[in-house]
Amino acid sequence: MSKRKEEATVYSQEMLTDGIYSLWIETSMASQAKAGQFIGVFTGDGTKLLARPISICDVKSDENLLRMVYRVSGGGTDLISKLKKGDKVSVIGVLGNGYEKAACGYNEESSNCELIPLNKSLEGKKVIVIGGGIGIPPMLLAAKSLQCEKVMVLGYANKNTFLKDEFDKLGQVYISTDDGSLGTKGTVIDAIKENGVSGDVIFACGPMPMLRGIKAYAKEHGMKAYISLEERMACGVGACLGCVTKTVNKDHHTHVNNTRICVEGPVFDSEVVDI
Amino acid sequence: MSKRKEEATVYSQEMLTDGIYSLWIETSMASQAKAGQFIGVFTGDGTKLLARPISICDVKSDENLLRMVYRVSGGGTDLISKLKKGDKVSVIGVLGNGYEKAACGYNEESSNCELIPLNKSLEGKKVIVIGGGIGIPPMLLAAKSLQCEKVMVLGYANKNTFLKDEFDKLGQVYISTDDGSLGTKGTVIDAIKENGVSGDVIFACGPMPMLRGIKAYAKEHGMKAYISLEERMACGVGACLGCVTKTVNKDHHTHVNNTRICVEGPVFDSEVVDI
Amino acid sequence: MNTKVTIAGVELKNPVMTASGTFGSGQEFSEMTDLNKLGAVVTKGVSSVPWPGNPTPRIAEVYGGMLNAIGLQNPGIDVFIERDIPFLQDYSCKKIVNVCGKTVEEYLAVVERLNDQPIDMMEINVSCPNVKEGALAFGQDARVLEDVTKKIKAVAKKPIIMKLSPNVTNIKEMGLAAEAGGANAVSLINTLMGMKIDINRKKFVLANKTGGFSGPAVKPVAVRMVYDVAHTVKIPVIGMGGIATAEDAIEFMMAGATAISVGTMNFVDPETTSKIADGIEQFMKDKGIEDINDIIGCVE
Amino acid sequence: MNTKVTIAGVELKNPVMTASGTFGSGQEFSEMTDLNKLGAVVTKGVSSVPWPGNPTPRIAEVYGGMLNAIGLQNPGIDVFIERDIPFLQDYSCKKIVNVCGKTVEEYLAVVERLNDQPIDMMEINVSCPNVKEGALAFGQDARVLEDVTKKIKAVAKKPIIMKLSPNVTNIKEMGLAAEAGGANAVSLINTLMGMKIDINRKKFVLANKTGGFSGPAVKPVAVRMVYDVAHTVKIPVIGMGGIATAEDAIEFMMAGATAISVGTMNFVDPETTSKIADGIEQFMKDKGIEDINDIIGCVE
Ligand SMILES: Cc1cc2nc3c(=O)[nH]c(=O)nc-3n(C[C@H](O)[C@H](O)[C@H](O)COP(=O)(O)OP(=O)(O)OC[C@H]3O[C@@H](n4cnc5c(N)ncnc54)[C@H](O)[C@@H]3O)c2cc1C
Ligand SMILES: Cc1cc2nc3c(=O)[nH]c(=O)nc-3n(C[C@H](O)[C@H](O)[C@H](O)COP(=O)(O)OP(=O)(O)OC[C@H]3O[C@@H](n4cnc5c(N)ncnc54)[C@H](O)[C@@H]3O)c2cc1C
Ligand SMILES: Cc1cc2nc3c(=O)[nH]c(=O)nc-3n(C[C@H](O)[C@H](O)[C@H](O)COP(=O)(O)O)c2cc1C
Ligand SMILES: Cc1cc2nc3c(=O)[nH]c(=O)nc-3n(C[C@H](O)[C@H](O)[C@H](O)COP(=O)(O)O)c2cc1C
Ligand code: FES
Ligand code: FES
Repeated sequence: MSKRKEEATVYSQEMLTDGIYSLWIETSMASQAKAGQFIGVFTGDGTKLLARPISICDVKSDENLLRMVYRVSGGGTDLISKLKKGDKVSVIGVLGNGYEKAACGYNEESSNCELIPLNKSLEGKKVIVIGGGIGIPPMLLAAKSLQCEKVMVLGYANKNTFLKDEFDKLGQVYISTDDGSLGTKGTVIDAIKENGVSGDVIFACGPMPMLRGIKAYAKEHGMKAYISLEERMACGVGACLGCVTKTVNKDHHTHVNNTRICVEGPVFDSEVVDI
Repeated sequence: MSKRKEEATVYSQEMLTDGIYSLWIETSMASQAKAGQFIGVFTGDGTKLLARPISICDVKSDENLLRMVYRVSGGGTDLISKLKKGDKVSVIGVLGNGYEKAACGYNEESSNCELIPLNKSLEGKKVIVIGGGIGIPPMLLAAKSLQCEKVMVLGYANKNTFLKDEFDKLGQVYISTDDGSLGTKGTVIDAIKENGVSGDVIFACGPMPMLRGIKAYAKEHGMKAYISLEERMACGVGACLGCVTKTVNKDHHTHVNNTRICVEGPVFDSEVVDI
Repeated sequence: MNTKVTIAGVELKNPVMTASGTFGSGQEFSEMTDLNKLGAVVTKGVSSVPWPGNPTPRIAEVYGGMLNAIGLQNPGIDVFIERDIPFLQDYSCKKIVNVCGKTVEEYLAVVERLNDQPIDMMEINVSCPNVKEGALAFGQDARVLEDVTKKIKAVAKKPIIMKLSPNVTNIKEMGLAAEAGGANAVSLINTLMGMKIDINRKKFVLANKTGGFSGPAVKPVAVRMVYDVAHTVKIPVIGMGGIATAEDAIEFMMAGATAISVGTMNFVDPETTSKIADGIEQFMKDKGIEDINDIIGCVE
Repeated sequence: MNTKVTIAGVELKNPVMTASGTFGSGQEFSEMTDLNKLGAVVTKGVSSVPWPGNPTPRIAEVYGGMLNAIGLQNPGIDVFIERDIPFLQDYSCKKIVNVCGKTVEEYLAVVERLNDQPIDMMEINVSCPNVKEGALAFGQDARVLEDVTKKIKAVAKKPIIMKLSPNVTNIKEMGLAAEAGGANAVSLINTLMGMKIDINRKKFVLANKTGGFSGPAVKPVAVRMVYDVAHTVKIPVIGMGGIATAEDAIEFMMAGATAISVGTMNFVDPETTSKIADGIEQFMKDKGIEDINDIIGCVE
């Protein structure tokens, strides 16, 4: 499971909907990648030096293929969106803990528990898989990885959805849209309520307000929620302390209630973080 | 004759000999370009912002084609050497005076004489066209432009010559090489002496020691020599005063015996500059 | 939509200016970009007598920018008045003349000559890192700066902009000193002191060893200093240092600059200034901003 | 061929070190690059008690570099001694611990705790622009710097490197002050103060408003300062600021640095340091340089 920087090869790139791209790359990292982990993608431009953290959306381990789905939101992702089949792209990874480690409380450095395989720890449970906006992509691999019962709730801005077909194949999908043009008008929580969705555990990724809502919802319903956070990153490997999030208790690294999203996260037990 | 920045299209690129490239670009500047003038070539890399001054080696005005022959000597020329047919490349030009203006003493700003067409002013004269090293390329267009009698003397490092065939088509060519592997062993001056080359006017471009030698030779033989100088440039259009060379008399711009190579040059009457 | 800004009573049609020393006297770039689209042209520094400048090489390229050690080569105030000022009269942009000197007397001599010329303001360069005497020394000591400013203001009949050096511990202090001396505005940043070594030849790339560092690479330092000064003094601040795009220009204005100057990027794209002027208007349109003055210092 | 350099009696197998704060305690990068190839690892700054650092966002990317406003988050000297120092014992590189504090007493407390630890040197950070008290203030006033250095030297049992801030008018003066205070070496540059504004949100990108600017973009400033200090003081100088390649490292050494540190570029390529170590050897081979010490300060 060692991290490394590697030159990957672009396998394919396509635009899914306006400004949202799907990029498959060939990399030896594919076989290690787990749902909820991410990689750092370099732009190759000397004026934009830092890696762009992008979640792993899907993998085909046997073909060494790894997929990212991302939104062009600035100069770096714009450059990445110009990559074509056969182009080289430098990536660093695999980064972060992923849902599996988060869900069993495993922590790479403190190692205060053993890593329990995700599907073992979730046996007999039902997971609500929630994605909002550009937080939807990592939930695809999460949903695919789950062998237990699951239901998916996806929140889009409007009816220009992406990846929806692929989620549909995995089970029941409920949709919310900000403008009501598809599914429930409102948030993913609104969709959960409207459709009477229930479950034992939540896996989620999305914008901060959504995650706050999920944290509150999980608490109210006595559920566990594992949520994936974002922060600006420099190193991606825990060295720069750029990417911290506040924690309820002392973090094990610095003991100051500030834990690193790139190493101890990005997926956290919602009760652990103070968001 | 206005200067401008333009996006040109690469028409062809080939390596002539180790590290020396020939690049044809399609640009509207081609029809204005005169022997001894140069253009600024941008790298397209935000970490290498300044234009690389490269002499015009040849033109095909009717096809809007302009040719540069250059040596990869650093990061910028290395990037330029990677350009392929159809690629876009930003250029600024046409820059500098060229042999024609220099030879008639014409000066864009002071305009203290009228621009006499080169071949009119040289009627009945014989020109020794001298190029040394990477100073050889601009002499091709110079030689081609001359309708009067001419003889060419080219100095290479060794027998790995470039452009020699093309010069051969234009008249008598004498060669010198540093290592003696072809032609006269030594400098272009050695080749001139060895071959008893004579003429009325010298047109030259090459490294500073060669130009100093030519200046001395011309003085000794009572000849006029027009030599092309190099200096680091930022603007290329006379605004930054980065690229000056010392002059014997007060220069017309600043009145301090420092004239701008990018505007008043790069071609100077060897008696005017204090090199 | 209003894009006009006012500095010391001088109204600029837009906040886009050229940075001294990068645009000649305006003439050199006039065939490549439309001077009438500019808020103001700031000319190359002019001294009381012609200055030859430094030996070459004077230019070095660095990552995302450049070093220069021109050393203020200029034809002196006589030629400047005779040749360069008349040229600019044909254009509607404001005219700001940058003044340099080795002694206070030299500054004063130039300022007096410029007093009755058809120009709008004078910018005093007390911050050039490329000349041994005067210049930078005046700009690195707050008391000296205040004193020079006072003496210049005592003779100047046009608004005075003091151009500050970034090579100081405390830029706020320098802004306050210029203000205390009576400056009508300050401009910053001049170049950072930099060096480049050619490792293959074991030699400095610049004959002068050190040079002034400018270009996109310096922008974060410049924005910080413009913010610091603009939030300290009451006089207008003119911001510069690495501006390449309308977004950069707006960043400086949000940091507190009333106007901005483009330097190094003129060399990379002669139309940078006019693209920035257009880009600012587009930004205002997109965001529904009616008056450009609402942008100035609006960062929270 | 000799690539060893010596600083204050400590022999480094090569001049390549990591810059404090960019390499954690060494552990974070240890699976990505071989610590045994390094001359020394310099750890993240450590204070007497745990520090939480600044609010997020703490990172902003800028043209050719980055801004950081970490604010020296660190677990304090207790955890550091218990966890981080032991980790490094398995490696043959030298160990340099970077020390930070808000008061002189806090620095002294950490230095005393480190005195009997298996480390080689201490680097004193008096130049961090991201904490309000102490730190930078100590590094921007020559008299204060000399005084702090003296007090630290009075208790330190390991060689002391004073890390200088580039945010000063006169870097030579600061080098001399550290030397006068008894420092065994100086290192520079720490980060330049910078700022970035998100113009769409009219907000500072960093929660702390300003941040420390580092990366390739700052190199010309760093080389100039290293040259100035190395040609002023007699103690060794450790150079850093934007180093990305072996050529950059050699440039700093030619300017006068005895050793060099790589900071920001570790984030861009974790193997930067080891590539630099190899690249320096290659350069020496190509140029027939027998002893790396012949490169130090050789620029003419
Ligand atoms: C763990 C993690 C996983 C992510 N997964 C995805 C994903 O699967 N798909 C997707 O579209 N986006 C994802 N993001 C967000 C993505 O990293 C940013 O959109 C991207 O970095 C923006 O880069 P840019 O150059 O286009 O924008 P710019 O604004 O030009 O970037 C400037 C700098 O800010 C950083 N930055 C800007 N926005 C963000 C952000 N939201 N989060 C972190 N850094 C940011 C950039 O990395 C860069 O360093 C993820 C972020 C994190 C932290
Ligand atoms: C008027 C003129 C005409 C020229 N014509 C030719 C030509 O036809 N063919 C050719 O091969 N070369 C020519 N040169 C030299 C050419 O400009 C440089 O080799 C080139 O700029 C090097 O760029 P680089 O990025 O590869 O090198 P780097 O060393 O990485 O460049 C760094 C900086 O230094 C400048 N620089 C480096 N060497 C020179 C130099 N010798 N002259 C001026 N600037 C330099 C670069 O432009 C750049 O700004 C000419 C130079 C001038 C002034
Ligand atoms: C080649 C060059 C020459 C300069 N000459 C002057 C000058 O004469 N007077 C002056 O006040 N500033 C001079 N400067 C500084 C610029 O006006 C400006 O302050 C600085 O370059 C920062 O802006 P930039 O990053 O946009 O270039 C010069 C800069 C360059 C690059
Ligand atoms: C994220 C980050 C954290 C840093 N933390 C420290 C620190 O704790 N102590 C310190 O002395 N310098 C710190 N620095 C400064 C670096 O050690 C170095 O001086 C500076 O970054 C310049 O080198 P570079 O351009 O190679 O990054 C930090 C720099 C960065 C980028
Ligand atoms: S990005 Fe550096 S610690 Fe997380
Ligand atoms: S390159 Fe600017 S004056 Fe010649």
